[in-house]
Amino acid sequence: MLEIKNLNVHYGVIQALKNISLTVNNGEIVTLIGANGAGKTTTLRTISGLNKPTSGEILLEGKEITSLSAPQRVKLGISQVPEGRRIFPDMSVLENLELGAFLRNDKNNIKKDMENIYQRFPILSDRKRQTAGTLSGGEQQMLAMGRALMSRPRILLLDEPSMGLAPLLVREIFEIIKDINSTGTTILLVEQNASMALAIAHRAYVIETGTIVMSGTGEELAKSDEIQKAYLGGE
Amino acid sequence: MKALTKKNLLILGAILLTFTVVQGLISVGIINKFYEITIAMICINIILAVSLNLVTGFTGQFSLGHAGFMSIGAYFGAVINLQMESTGGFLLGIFAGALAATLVGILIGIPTLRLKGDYLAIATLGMAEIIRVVFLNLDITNGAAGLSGIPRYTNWLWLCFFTVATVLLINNFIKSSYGRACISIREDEIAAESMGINTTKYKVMAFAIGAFFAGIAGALHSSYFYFIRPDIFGFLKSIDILIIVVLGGMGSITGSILAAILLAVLTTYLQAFTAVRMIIYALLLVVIMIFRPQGIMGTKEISDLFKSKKKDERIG
Amino acid sequence: MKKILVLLFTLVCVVGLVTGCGGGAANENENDNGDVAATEVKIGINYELTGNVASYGESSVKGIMMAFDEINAAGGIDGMKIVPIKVDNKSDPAEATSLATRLMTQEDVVACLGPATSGNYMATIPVAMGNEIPIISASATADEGVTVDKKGNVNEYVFRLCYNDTFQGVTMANFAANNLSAKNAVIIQDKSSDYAEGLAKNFISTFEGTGGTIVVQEGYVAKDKDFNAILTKIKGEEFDVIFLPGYYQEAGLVIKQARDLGITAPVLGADGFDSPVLLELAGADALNDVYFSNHYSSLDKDPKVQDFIAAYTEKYGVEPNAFNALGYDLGNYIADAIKRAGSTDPIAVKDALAGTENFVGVTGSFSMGADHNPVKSIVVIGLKDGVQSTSVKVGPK
Amino acid sequence: MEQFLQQVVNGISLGSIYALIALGYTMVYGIINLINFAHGDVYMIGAYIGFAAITYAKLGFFPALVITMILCAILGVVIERVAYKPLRNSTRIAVLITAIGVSLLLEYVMMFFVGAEVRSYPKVLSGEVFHLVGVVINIQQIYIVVTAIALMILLQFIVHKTKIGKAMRAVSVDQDAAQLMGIKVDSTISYTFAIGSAFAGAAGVLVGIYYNSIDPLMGIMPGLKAFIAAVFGGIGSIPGAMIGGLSIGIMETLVSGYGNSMYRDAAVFAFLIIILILKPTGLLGKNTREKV
Amino acid sequence: MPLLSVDKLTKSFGGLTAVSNVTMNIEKGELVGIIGPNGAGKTTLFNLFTGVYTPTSGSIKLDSDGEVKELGGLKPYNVTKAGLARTFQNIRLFKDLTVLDNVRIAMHQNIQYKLPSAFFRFNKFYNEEESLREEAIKLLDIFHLSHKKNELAKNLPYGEQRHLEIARALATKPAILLLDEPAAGMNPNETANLTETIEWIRQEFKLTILLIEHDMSLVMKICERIYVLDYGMMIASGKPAEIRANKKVIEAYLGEDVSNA
Repeated sequence: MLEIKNLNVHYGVIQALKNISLTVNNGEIVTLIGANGAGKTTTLRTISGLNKPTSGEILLEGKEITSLSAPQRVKLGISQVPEGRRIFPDMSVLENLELGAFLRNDKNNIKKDMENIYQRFPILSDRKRQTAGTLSGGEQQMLAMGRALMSRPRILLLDEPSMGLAPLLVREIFEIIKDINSTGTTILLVEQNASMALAIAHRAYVIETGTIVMSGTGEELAKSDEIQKAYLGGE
Repeated sequence: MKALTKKNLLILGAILLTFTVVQGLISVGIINKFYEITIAMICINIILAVSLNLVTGFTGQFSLGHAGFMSIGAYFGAVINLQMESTGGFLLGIFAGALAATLVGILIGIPTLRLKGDYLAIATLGMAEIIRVVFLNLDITNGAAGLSGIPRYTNWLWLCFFTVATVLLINNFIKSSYGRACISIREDEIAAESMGINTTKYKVMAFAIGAFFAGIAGALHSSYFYFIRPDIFGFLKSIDILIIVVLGGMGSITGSILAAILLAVLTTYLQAFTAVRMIIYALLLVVIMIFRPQGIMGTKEISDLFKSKKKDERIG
Repeated sequence: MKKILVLLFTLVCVVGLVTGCGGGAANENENDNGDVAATEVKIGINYELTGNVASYGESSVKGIMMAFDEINAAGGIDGMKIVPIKVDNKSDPAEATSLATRLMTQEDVVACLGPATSGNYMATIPVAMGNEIPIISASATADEGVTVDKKGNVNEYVFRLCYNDTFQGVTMANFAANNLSAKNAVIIQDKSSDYAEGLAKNFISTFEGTGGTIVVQEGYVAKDKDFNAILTKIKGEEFDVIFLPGYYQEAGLVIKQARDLGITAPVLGADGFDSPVLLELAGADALNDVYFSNHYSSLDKDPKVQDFIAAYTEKYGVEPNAFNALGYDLGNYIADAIKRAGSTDPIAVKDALAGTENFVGVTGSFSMGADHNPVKSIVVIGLKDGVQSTSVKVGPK
Repeated sequence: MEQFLQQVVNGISLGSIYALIALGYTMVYGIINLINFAHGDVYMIGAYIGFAAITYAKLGFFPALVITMILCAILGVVIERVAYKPLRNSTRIAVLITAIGVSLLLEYVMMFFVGAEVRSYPKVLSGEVFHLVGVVINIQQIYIVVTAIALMILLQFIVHKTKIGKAMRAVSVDQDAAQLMGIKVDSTISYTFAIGSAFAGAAGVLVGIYYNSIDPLMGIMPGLKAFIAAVFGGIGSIPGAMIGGLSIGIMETLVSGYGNSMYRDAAVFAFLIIILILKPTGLLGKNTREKV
Repeated sequence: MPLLSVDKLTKSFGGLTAVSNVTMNIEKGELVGIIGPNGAGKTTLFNLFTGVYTPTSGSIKLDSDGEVKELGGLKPYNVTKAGLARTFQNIRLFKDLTVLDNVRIAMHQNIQYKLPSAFFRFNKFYNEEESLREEAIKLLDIFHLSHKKNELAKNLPYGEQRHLEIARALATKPAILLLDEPAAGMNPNETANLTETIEWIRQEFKLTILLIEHDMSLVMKICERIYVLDYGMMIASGKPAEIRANKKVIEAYLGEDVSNA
């Protein structure tokens, strides 16, 4: 579904991504794990069009989208839940969700989707009229995900959904991710909570200082020594 | 004496040479009175631009009120000069003006420099406007009618002296540890504070030094152009100075000097196109900013250009 | 790519502007030829064409150019064409100094006209004195520091065609006290203008001398549009007359807003009122009981006045104001002086200017006084429904 | 008391105009953090467009107002596209200087074409005067206040109820996140300029009619005051701009009416500085904290 | 008394409590790590220590040679003067300045010459600037950066930027060094290198070091003690081995599933 070939990204003179290639197949959950600053977020931002690559290709269902703008990519079905959630704090929950459907004109379906989102995240339904900035961290994460789903994405890019959340909430969020995936949405998940991410991912890539150093199924990687060492500090 | 390095002697020589050559050309009349005025404008603008550059370009504090400090110097200079028509009075006026401007700079700086970016800009603009309104309503400044008949003591000797002094002193300051502290505020205020730098103190210091030299420029101005009134130090004047700084490159002293010269030459040339000169000037401003937003020199100095060239050659 | 478009666009604009409007400049260069000096006479025009007081400069220059065009069309001054060299001092005194120097040292002008406002004019006085080239202004009215320096010496090369602020201020104060029997006056003055400042000062001292009282003194600055606040404030006071030293741009609005608020007291002003724009701004209804001092009245049956008004209206499509008329006289006056001097030597011209006797102009006939101020009479004009209905002539001091 | 009420009426009329101009400032600043110095000049151009529409095309008040708003909107978009967009990634000071350049350009192009002389406005509204408990109210004042309020309500509607309004709000908070919603940042910025400029144009026409006097440099001071109003109200906040505009208007009349009119501008600036020092983000502005 | 004692420190922004009731003690010479998931309040804690934020309640006391100083609420530059220096999570070098200037700026607080010397370049100025320069280069040498002293900081590779930031912090002559994710963005080699450097400077400068880190290999290897923060609260503290075995920690930070696996 999504294919990235030899992607290079620079910030000024610093090269953030070095020849990254990865694929996400239809219906999969693929996770990209790595330390802070390894280039996970940059990868996602380049896929969604917020960063421009120096070289390389991004293909969506075989179609080259490298030169498209971020809004055009949204239209094609790429939706990103950015790191730190980035909800619009001064707007109400409802308005945030409406913005998620910004490019859509099918009013009835939007309404239906909104109902679905409220079902999936009942708390959002209760807080419909509240300004989003007053929500708790977990609620904001749910709102950000709901908002992204409002564009009816074919592939959902999630950037550190567990960040700053209490363990209980993290588990809940991961359940929701699994659930979203089960209804047919492909997911590319960036996480530093490697164990949780590997547990739900079909496949995984490990990124280190801008380079993919390992890939495999979630289970394989979870058991690998390197991962244990890097993330759990085992000797 | 470490001050007597070869480099410094060279600079001193160059200054003396420039002074003598220009003085010679003036006395034999090759530089006529009109070009003399252009030179005076250039010198005054250099002082203004370099001093504003210290505040805006090096310390990163966006000020739109430089003309306010200039007007303080101008009025102190004029009032004293009108009372004491002598070179002594002239010099006294300059230093009184510069000190008064410094004092006002400190008074204004302490509360307003807590503001950042555009807010600071608008606050400094407001301060300059308040200064202007005060001058407009004072008796000693003769209100809107302004002060006329100010004796002209400003000449090439003094212009050269004060311009060179301004450039050298500000350059010395910037290249000292104090100057580096100021620059670090521009680069990253939070990091600077974490490195033990009292940012408020250095912002006010830069502001006060900038005001001091702007005061000198103002006093030189009033003693050269015979006549001052409050509205010539309005916010458009502040913007004129800012334009020189930005055009030359924020954080480049040689850039400010070059831009001051360039703009003076440009306005002199444009004087022939009476009807459209402001239009052309405005267009040029927009175009230059679109094509070279960092100004002529960026943050580089002329000496840097030579250095980097040499390095390139070595690599090649 | 976009940047290149912007650049091209700009280039086209600049080239267009320079070629389209730089015609004057090109001619100037052609005329720089020294040999042809005998057939032409260069006169500097140093006025405020941009900046705060551009409208006064622009108006003056229109009048001057009209005079020069007429003279050149009639064959010039003794066969010499007048070549005006027009520069814009941006309403900035330093720029005025610089340009005066440029005109006198680079362009070799015989004399310089302008600037229009006293401050800018004063800034050029040392230049004229230093270069021994006469300067004349038709509208620099400041009492001190213009034609006579602070020590009381006459500035040899400095002249003006208008009376100073004292004359107008005193005249209007007397008019208020004698003709309108006013006891209490309110002053609303343009605080940003030296002209208004001078008028106010003289009005106050004379009016108080007649036993009158100044009830309130309010100020505004040029380009203000809203005077309701100060008018509302003075509405609550007892007064017989409002003295409004300033220019028509604001005076028109002050009068309109005053009348709208129900203030009916007579309004007095000076020659700064004289412009058709005053009527446009204030409206005919508001312009009753408005009196101002001026150089001439359009009621004047003198054919010179009527011809000028007709010719000016034809040339520029609008009726002339005081600046236009003074500019016109200024153009004719300098031409007359050069003719009488019989030479383009600035010193000879200066002497001719100083020796002027009974020059007949639109703005009145005058002789040049020993202090280089014109000796001429003043007219106090009364408006009824916006139209000049009365005029009282007051002789020179 | 009557006098005070009268002063308040005067202040509200003046303040409505500041508020209309301030709205454009606040919107543009909110979205791209630019003090659009040319905004005051768009207001001036608006006054001239209205002048032309009424004088030469013989239009009435409302058609002239609408045409002015449309043309000013276009002007605003052109300014943004030509002068500001190429500088999207430059330093703020470079953009600011560009804005000053555009401002000078508009002023002097106008001066070149129409001259520096003030012009009086053709009469399209009667100057009839009401007396209400001793307070004099001009019909034109009513028009100004009503038009201003109507436009502000319209703006509130646009910003809160329409798609483009939501896009504007989203872009002003977080450009990246807005893009992820499928919002085109560039066109949203253009819309913002269009709306802000249209409002400035409307203010220009209203001023022309009310004060009956326009000139090419008329935009400088009101532009500055309106910016102060925007900062005072909390830049980026639409209700803030309205409150700021009205406050500055009323404050000016009160300083003139009860203090010294010569210190009116100084008082406004002093007040602004005090507000900035006490509450750096203005009355309704939000605090943004730099991440460390 | 410990060198740094933190007592019931709390910081809330609006309704959100970012750091809640944190108490910790750092002895002189210790190397202590603070771990916890992203958003757990670690950086906020550093910002409280260094004066960027003012505590809502609680105290931070520094014992400098028997003299106890309250750091809470001090301005950052006063905290630095008191002897705390830091690096930043997302590198905050003076990017457009040279490597040398970055270090020299940090040395400014110890400068002796006065303003007139700066303006007129009296001998004092030359002497002191010379020794300042030498000292700065000596420091850069330690980090193998002296050959790049005239490069702009932004042109250094990432790893060297991290090193430079530490060098800059050391230039303020601190008693305690706070490192905010020093290994972020480094590859294992670089991280290993950094680990050695940290150990070495600790010996060489007799420093007390407090570090936030995600890279467990680094934390577990060099830290003598570890505090674990979650949701703004301190949930555990102890030796690396203890932490690794702590159930709460595993649950919050390492993830439950893996610990079961």
